[in-house]
Amino acid sequence: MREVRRLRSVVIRWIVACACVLFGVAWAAEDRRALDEIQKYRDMLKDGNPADLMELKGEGLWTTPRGPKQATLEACDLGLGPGVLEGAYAQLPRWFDDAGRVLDTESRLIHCMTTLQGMTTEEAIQGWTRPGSDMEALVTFVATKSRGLPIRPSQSHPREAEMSAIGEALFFRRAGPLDFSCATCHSLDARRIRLQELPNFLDPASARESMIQWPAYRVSQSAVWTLERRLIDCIRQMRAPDADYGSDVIVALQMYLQRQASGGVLEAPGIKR
Amino acid sequence: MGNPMKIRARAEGDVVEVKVLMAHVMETGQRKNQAGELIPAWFIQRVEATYGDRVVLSAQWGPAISANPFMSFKFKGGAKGEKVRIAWFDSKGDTRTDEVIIA
Amino acid sequence: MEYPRRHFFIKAAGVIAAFAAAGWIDPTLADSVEWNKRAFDVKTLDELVGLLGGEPASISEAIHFDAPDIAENGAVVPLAIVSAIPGTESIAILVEKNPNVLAAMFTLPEGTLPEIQARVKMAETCNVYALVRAGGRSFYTAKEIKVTLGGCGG
Amino acid sequence: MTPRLCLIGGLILAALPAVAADSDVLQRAEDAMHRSFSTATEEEWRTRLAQDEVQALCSAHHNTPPPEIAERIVAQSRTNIRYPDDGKLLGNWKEGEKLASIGTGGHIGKIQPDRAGTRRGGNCYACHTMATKEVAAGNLGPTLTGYGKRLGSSPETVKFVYEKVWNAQAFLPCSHMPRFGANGWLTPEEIAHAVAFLLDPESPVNR
Repeated sequence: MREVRRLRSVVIRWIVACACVLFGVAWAAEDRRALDEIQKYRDMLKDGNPADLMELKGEGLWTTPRGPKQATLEACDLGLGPGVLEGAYAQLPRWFDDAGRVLDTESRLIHCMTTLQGMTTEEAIQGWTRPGSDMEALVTFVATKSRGLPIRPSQSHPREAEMSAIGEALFFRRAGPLDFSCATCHSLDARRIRLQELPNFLDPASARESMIQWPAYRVSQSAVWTLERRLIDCIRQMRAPDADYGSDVIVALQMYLQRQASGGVLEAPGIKR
Repeated sequence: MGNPMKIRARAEGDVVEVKVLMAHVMETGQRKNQAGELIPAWFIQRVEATYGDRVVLSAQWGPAISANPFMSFKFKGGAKGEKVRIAWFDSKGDTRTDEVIIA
Repeated sequence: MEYPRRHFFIKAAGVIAAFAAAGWIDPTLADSVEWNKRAFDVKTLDELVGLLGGEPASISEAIHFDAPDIAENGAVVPLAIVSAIPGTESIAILVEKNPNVLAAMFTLPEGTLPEIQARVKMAETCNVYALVRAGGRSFYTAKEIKVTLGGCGG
Repeated sequence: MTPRLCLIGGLILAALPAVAADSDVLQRAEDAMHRSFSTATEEEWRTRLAQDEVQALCSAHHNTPPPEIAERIVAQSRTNIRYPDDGKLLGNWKEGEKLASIGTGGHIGKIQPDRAGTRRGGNCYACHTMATKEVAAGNLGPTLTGYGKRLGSSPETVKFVYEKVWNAQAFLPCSHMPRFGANGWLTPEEIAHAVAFLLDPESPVNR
């Protein structure tokens, strides 16, 4: 936590320093005050993160027999062996032999729900776009089991490195009527959209600060969003059509971002705008 | 019946601090869906906290309380190991009660 | 849903009546198990004070109202209110420019400290009021909170 | 470009870390795109997902193109600038002010598309400080507060600002700024309003 605060204050100081040089002290003081007040806003929300409710719900879903096979998810293998939850989220996405694909947390959960519980994919992801969906709850629960552990996406299979390289290419891929790519907003230091501070995913420290918070309660949505949900919405904001849930584009971007954020100690679930 | 609340209650001296998170959409009745139709209001209207037989807080809420509400309050005379119970009642007649042991 | 509702009202009515009789509940705020629709329909602070009775509210520095000056999102605005007014019986939160001004009323029985935290929605930048009732009188403090636009705008 | 400049450019390029993605990876990224948008229509593929030449070049070079490609982008960007029919490049600053605040419009798909009739704006405040009364201004782009005061409003300046908003890459190849005119996002008249918001002495940007 101390490191995050120090980073924030460095960011704030940097912004203020630039501002002073360019536009004069009065303007800078105003800007700093705005950022300080936003920091206070976030601090006040930290105690009592509604995401904790989703963790409770997710735990219930994990241990309740469901689907045609009336099985729980307790035997689900998230990469570290059946039923091993501790640290699993911090090492996803990863290659899975049994699926023949690199999977992220969501797509691995879908795999478990279809194989262990006998659900269809549609049943497994039912309502994923709505607040409080089962999938968001399950991912939140799984992520909290990696809290305090470093992000360390798997590097045991060549297809994982390939996925990360594809993710990097997609990060810079501009398209659409506004020419946006992820890099448009997330490749520069200490930048904001309006007052929203933007992580610079090319900078490992900044990438870590952002990635350790997912899944996060988003106050603007009154809901917990997983990283996957967030990326799909970023793509929507770029004015593209909907990306498929669990698709390769989403998995590849996560693989790249998790690698950029390697070593960041997970604080999930976080709270974001 | 709604999803479980998350309640924390901690005694310091003879003062107990209670923090509560409730799972509720708190729909205002003013928002529109994609089709442009109003989403009907649905929100917690009353909250009651009890310690044994004693009411330690009662509240009336409108739709302007945020979704997944959080509240905290403090009362005197609570003891570690005893229970605090929270109940909410919403505008559709749903209700939920949860309790926690004071730590 | 009809049955549980009736059931709850009957049961809760008994509980509330018992506590009201014991003098633990401010009768003007929570004497009914029914939601106080009239209070939540008011459009101004003065109107609410009129409804509660007594003289018009006076501004008080004995109410400490902590909140950020700027909210990153109007959907969730955290507030912390502490009243140093002796005999504080209830604390209400009002948002000046919301369609319904009253957001919440907390009734504080004897033994409950006059300290409340809650989170409210704000439709736009405006004053937020903390209204305290003590000994049949009303006191308030106001704080302007700016609601900003964030994110990509869509 | 003179041979000498080319040489300098080549040296600079050699000194820079290699940023161009290799073509095999780019192809795999395109394949991943084709597997990942199963509901996109043919038109959406053409206009929203496929890249035009400039987008593809900027992507492959991570927005820092080598000199000869940079030159090509600028030259191409200068070719298709259109102006309002009435020839007025300085519109109504009040209309420009509205456009600067609107961030909606153009969202498609099933999850959260814009409602019919949603106004499409320039969303300038997302990235630029303009009128100081707007606290919530972003800083992805440079501040534009007092822009007109600094630059004046000579015909050359007005034309430059108009063309910059029409297609920023006519001046700065691979600029992060959307090509508002060239992409058909804003009309020539709307861009003239934005220019007025920036340059008009009465505009809050300059007061």
